[in-house]
Amino acid sequence: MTPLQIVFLLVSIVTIFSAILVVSLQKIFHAALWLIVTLMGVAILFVLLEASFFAAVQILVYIGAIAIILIFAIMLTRNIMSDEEIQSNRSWGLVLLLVLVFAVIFINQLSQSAIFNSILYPLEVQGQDNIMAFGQGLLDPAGFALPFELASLLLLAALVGGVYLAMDKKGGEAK
Amino acid sequence: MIPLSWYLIVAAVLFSVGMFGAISRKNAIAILISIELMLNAVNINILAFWHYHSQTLGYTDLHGMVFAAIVIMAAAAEVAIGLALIIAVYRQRKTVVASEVNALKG
Amino acid sequence: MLNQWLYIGIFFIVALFLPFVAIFLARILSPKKPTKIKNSVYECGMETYKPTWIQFKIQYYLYGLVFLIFDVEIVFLFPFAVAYNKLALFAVVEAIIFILILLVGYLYIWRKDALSWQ
Amino acid sequence: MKILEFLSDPIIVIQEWIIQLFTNWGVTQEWQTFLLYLIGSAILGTSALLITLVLIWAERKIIGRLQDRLGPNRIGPWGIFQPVADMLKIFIKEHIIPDEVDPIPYHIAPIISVASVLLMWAIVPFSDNVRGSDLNVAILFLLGVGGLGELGVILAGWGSNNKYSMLAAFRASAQMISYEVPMAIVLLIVVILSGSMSLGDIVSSQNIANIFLLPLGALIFFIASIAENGRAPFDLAEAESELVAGFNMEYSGLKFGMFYVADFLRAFTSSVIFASIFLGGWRGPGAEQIPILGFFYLLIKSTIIWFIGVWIRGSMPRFRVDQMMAITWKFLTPLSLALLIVIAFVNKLLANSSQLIQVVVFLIINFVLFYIGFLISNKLINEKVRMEVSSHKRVLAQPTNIFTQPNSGG
Repeated sequence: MTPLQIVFLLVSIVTIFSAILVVSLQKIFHAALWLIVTLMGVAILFVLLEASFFAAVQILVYIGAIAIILIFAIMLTRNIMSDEEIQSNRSWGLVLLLVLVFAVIFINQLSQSAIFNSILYPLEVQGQDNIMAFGQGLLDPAGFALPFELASLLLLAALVGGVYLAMDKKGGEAK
Repeated sequence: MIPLSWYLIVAAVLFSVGMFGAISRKNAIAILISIELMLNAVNINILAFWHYHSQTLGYTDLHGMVFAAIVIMAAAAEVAIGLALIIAVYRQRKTVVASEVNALKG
Repeated sequence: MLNQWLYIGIFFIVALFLPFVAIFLARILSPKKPTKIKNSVYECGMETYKPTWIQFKIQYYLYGLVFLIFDVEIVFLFPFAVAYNKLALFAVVEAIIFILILLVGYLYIWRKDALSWQ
Repeated sequence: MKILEFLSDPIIVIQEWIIQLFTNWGVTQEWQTFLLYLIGSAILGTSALLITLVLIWAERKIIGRLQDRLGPNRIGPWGIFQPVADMLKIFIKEHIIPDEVDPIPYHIAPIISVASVLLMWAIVPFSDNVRGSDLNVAILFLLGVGGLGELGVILAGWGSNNKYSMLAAFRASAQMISYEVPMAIVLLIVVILSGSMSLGDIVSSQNIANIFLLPLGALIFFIASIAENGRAPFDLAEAESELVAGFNMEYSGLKFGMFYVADFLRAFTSSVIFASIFLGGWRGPGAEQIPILGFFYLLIKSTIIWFIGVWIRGSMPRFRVDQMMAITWKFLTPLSLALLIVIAFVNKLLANSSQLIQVVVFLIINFVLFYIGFLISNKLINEKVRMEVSSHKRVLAQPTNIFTQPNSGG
């Protein structure tokens, strides 16, 4: 066991443990807090994969923005769904069984793959060059310029649609 | 020095946990949170394969990075719209329980 | 690169550890004489009225939403900024189009008055 | 000769000495790195926390002088030991934990608040080769750590089980996320100019300090960082009159002290970041040859910025919450976006021209944009006033209004 492997195991155990808490806790606010721990764990996994940019994006976008607006939304819809109620469907046992079967099949299928057992080594391209190549590729007309612009359209739709849906409309309040 | 398989297994387990949450939770926001978990698991997978391809190619493989970026953008858009929908429904019907939103039920 | 992150990780643990130790020491040093009155919630000087977890303004969510979209947009412009010196003018124009597309949405929500505190 | 070398670059000399020591003890390479990092971060973190003592004293003294008071003047010469006495007092104060707090968020929040400030020190370059971590995504890391600060505020507000804390926490976090947008856009422009996201590269690429290229950007960044730190005139989260005392009202003893420390330290930390990004950090005459000079240059530059911040704090009244939100969303964000678009375009056109032309053109762009933005915002402000006079009806507390009539007495 190298130190890197120990770090990986610790982080992934924490990540999965907190993910299980996220889907099972009664208090939805606490679930959101454990979600932040999970996201942090995933960010560390990205670091171990040498995707520094995505680790930083994970912290910035997921923890700094998505988790915060999830908490905002939880507060906004607060007083109806009280935490004393059962938060799961009646058939959660069946779902658990199905998901377990799914996970077993999934991992089994993965292990059939030829590259499943290959080892990951440190990359040759380091530091700023990785991000620079990414930036060049994103804006290269022969590369990924079109998906990049389309992503902007997606964000535009999300912005306009989200604001339109969430805003108070005059007289639209259900009494 | 970490095998690719470890990342894949962690991602698979995380995905399954997220799927369990997405199916079994009643609160719509909790369902969204579970979907976030699933998307994160997908991203771990993508970046693990990105690393593998970059190391075999010897230069930075762009497909993986762009894919991961698009997944993050889609996740952000999904959360924005999803929460806005939940809030709009909440304002109309005073509920966030997904199965109680049944206006179209025959 | 992993070394740099290792430093950040160690620093994070140290940064969590230092205030924790300080608070822990203070807990040991300080007196502990809790009483019912002392431990009641202060709030605004009156007795607490109704449960705390009240509902909040929609405005907070709107700001959060606009922030989220802009954050994602800006984050994915950072690779463009790093590669700026190696890009042609055309690529820069593409990035500007990327921003302008979002500015349309910004103008829309501005006209809708979603950005002003109500 | 040895002494001169030590004086010119003490940290590297000490580091080499420690490495020598470890090698003699037979410590392996990996453990050496680990231990060095541990020692380095412990020293950096502790000294950052200890600086706070001086900062608190200096700020109280300066604010006192600005407001025609004496400030702390009892303990020691010029009251310089006042913060030490305060610290001792707060250390032995009782921790009152209200009964119905949510324990985990309540106890974690002060720790996260302090950690989010300390973490920024991990990437600051102190001289040419003395720095914590040369992260290649340092700028994104800075913004991300800001998000961690928001988390601390929300946890504190939630954990306290108190309506006003909660309200203050939500206001504070809405304010922080709103001001993060113009800040991130300005950082994007800086990255365009220096071609790297690492803070070390940004500092060493500044042959002309960025403030001369981007005076408007620096101004936006400065305002945004004041607002993100929640200091006056943007200290809405602590508005005594509206929100009692802010998100930290149910805290006592050292837990409250931690928020206090985080507040004062964050002000200085963000001026260090400002000095690194816009004023050329450790760079100055002779700093390459004698690294210790770079450290002093950084200290002087950031102290000046910090002093301006304290000055503003001492002399400006507080903004209203709607004004504060309007400033970021209707003034700073469009302005910084316009600056980004124009700079990105013009810089590409000017790629082959001389540096002088570049500086002059950039200055002109900055001032023109600022002037246009100012004109437009003035117009908007006037419109706003007209709108408010004829705004829709509100429920007012009048004797004739049945909605606000009290049922009995008070």
